[in-house]
Amino acid sequence: MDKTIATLAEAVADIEDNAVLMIGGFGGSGAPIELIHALIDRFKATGSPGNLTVVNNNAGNGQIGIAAMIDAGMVRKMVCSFPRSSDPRAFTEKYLAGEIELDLVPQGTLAERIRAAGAGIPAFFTPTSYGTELAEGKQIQEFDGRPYVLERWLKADFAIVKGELGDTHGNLTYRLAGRNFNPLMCMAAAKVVAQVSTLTEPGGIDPEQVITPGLFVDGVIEVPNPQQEEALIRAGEVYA
Amino acid sequence: MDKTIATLAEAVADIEDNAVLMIGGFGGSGAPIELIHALIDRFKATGSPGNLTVVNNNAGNGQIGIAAMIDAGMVRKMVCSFPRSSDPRAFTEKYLAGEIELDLVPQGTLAERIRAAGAGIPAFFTPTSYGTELAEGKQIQEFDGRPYVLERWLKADFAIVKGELGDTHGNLTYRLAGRNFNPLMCMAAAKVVAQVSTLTEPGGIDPEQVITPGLFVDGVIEVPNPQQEEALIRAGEVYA
Amino acid sequence: MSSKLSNAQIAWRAAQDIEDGAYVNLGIGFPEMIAKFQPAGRHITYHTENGVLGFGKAPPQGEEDWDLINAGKKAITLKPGASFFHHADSFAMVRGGHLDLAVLGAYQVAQNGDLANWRVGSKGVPAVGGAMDLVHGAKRVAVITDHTTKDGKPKLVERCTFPLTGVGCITRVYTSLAVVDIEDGRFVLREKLAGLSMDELQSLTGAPLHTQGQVADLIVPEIEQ
Amino acid sequence: MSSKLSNAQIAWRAAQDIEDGAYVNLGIGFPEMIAKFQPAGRHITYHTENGVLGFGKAPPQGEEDWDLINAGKKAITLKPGASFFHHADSFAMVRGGHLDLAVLGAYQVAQNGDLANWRVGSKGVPAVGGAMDLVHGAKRVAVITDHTTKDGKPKLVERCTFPLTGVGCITRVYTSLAVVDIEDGRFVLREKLAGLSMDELQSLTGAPLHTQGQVADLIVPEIEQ
Repeated sequence: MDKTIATLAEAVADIEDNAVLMIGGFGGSGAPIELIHALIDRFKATGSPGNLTVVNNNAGNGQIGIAAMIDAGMVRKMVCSFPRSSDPRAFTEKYLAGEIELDLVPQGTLAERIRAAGAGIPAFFTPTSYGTELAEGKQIQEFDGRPYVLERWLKADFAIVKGELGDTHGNLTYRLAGRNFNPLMCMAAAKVVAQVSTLTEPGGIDPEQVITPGLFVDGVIEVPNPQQEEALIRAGEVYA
Repeated sequence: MDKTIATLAEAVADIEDNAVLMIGGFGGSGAPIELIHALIDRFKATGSPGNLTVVNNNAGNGQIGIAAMIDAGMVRKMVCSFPRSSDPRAFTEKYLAGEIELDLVPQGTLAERIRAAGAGIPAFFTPTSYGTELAEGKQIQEFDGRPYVLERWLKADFAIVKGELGDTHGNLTYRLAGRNFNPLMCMAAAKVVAQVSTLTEPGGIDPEQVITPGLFVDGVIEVPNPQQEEALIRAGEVYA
Repeated sequence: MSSKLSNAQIAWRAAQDIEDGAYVNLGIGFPEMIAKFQPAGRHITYHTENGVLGFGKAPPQGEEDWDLINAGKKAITLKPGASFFHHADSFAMVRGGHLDLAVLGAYQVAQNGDLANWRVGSKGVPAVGGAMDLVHGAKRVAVITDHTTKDGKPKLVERCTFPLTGVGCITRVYTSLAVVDIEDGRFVLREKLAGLSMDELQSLTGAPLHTQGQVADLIVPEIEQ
Repeated sequence: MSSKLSNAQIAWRAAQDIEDGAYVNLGIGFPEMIAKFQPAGRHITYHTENGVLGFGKAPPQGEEDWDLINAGKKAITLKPGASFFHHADSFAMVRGGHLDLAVLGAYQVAQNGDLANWRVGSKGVPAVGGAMDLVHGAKRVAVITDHTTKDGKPKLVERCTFPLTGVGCITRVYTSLAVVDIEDGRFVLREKLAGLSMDELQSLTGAPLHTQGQVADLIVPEIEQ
């Protein structure tokens, strides 16, 4: 029952070619930068995993993290709400060259689709995007006289997330606004690996303060003093 | 912005005849017994609010709480998953006499319908109850070759809930398994009043440990050392 | 029928199949007994619908905290690594396929996997609780039950006649006489009591029992009640 | 046109309508400026899509914690009574009608309340963020915008020609020249700059401006940029 993973390389070893990969974080807040970079290392060493579909709110910034994955050529498609935050050069270049696909999803719909996948809800109705081009081709139904759009769950093969405190059973807390998509992605992926700043024994987290219960998490690796993606970008770091 | 309510009588003063009233708790765990009894006091003194539709997992036990509401004749209909826990005499008598209605909802569907109401999701598909009499007349749709039942959100006019720690902005935590339906009902009701064991100033709860953010809560009243419903029932208490 | 397993022995047998590391929901009543027989050396995490993961035994009498209960409203204790969550998250775990196993009781189980366990007729007060949710989502959904009703009628049947809890949801049944899998719309006998002939067992079963290879003896220890 | 309000003045005007105790989401960019002009004595709680309620000003430069940001990825601080939650809960607040007000920018607003604010054509990389969610659910959804585009074309129009963000969702527009409500598929003028005639304003507006009773002067203070 000990879910501890010893090395970053092991933590990302099971992500396969063509996988749908959820990556937690919103911009640089709560982004599992060490896990992402370990995955890039693996790709550079072995050519795998390639052809990934990556789910994240954004599409990478600067020259680290998801942007570095895109630059490395690992990503076939991004599923996101906002691929245009500060310095999205990596995605923009490939997108305009037709070398990467984009599945653009409104942010609240993205969150709810991920939660639905985790909650066994195959589809739900939302007012969001009704009457817009993002609802084209989707089933519309009225409730109480108002039209809604049917949206499907969004599942992943694998998720990598960033927690703050974790225990060896996989229970997680998050730091400040670093929570964002992380708890949802833990629910929606077939396999979930979390990096945490501090790893404790079971009992080290107050049961009332657990945000992600361990049953959603398959592996946990301690990364003390993790790097903060936004801080790296502002420092002009390049991961290549 | 101070949501403090001074007296139990004030806390339940705005619940109207014919209202849909959500009452937090699962059995006696997390049940806002003082608010319920204040509501019974008001009904006995004024004849109002009557004809209530009460949403709770159960239908009252013993001779206190929701059971005492039913005995008092305030409840027209129960929406619940399990009206048959220990000593459900009050509900059973009126149900078999045709004096109270029952809307029986599977427990997970009940929870999800309440959350959906709070989340602006008018309807969702679930596998639960497919092929059973509880799905009769409901819309069925297949996703990925599997049939699902369409369920609607469940809203309320008012919710009364029990928290552990609260602040004057309405932020709440819960005690142990007393959490259950309480946070969901806070999301789904037009007006929400919470009783809490301890009321603090804003800042008295760590922002990472807030379970129900204050925007879901309209009023909060401190009830120090609250009674525990299950303990009262086991002691044979009667509220009449 | 010479003998049959006690409830405790059925629960013991079901407990042997729960793998180390599993997340399990045991239905209210008889299925709860399974936790008593958890094999040594296995770490199993129990989920209860009202929002607790990782609970342990009942506390000593007089030390109950009635805010710390399971779905059967019984007082529980916590194990290290436990967590609390609200009801929607709790049923997300159930419906979302995050439990390895759910075990329920049954009035009837049909050879197509249908389960009837929530009401036997239209009289009285109906109550469903979380049963209709639990039969969906868990990776394996099993039943433990006496092989027949008190008056000797089969509980394993061709088609359920009582109101259904779920359709095609059960994959294994542990009874007082046998262990039966449900595969491709058929009952497949895996184990039976050694002293019981195939004919005897079939006569107590409401639908054909198929076999695939060896039928093992259903062997359980004596358990004091 | 003799003069128009600066962005700060438009934001100031919008801020005056936010009632004490309100929960408000201010869109990324121009709408964020509204928080600067919150009238004294009112307690307003700001929500940001990435899971924070009750945030305050940006921290001093050099004291940023980049795990504590708003939806625009700007560093923020917390006020007493703040809370964190995940993205699904955050958009439950939005979609579920729990915000009193959402304010967004606009490329175009139509007289039927349609909003276009997320893309102007099919070129470049499209990005939508939370805008399509924010236009649904908040009790009031308002727009702040220059009255016309940089080249003088109306932004208040009969029908949006740019791709829609939402249908029939906007109820009030604060512009550099006027305050306009949207009621029953019509623009209803509430306030206009004192030096501006009805004819001038109408000529800068792409759909008929209706009046109901008095049109007040749009009066704002001088604000240093």
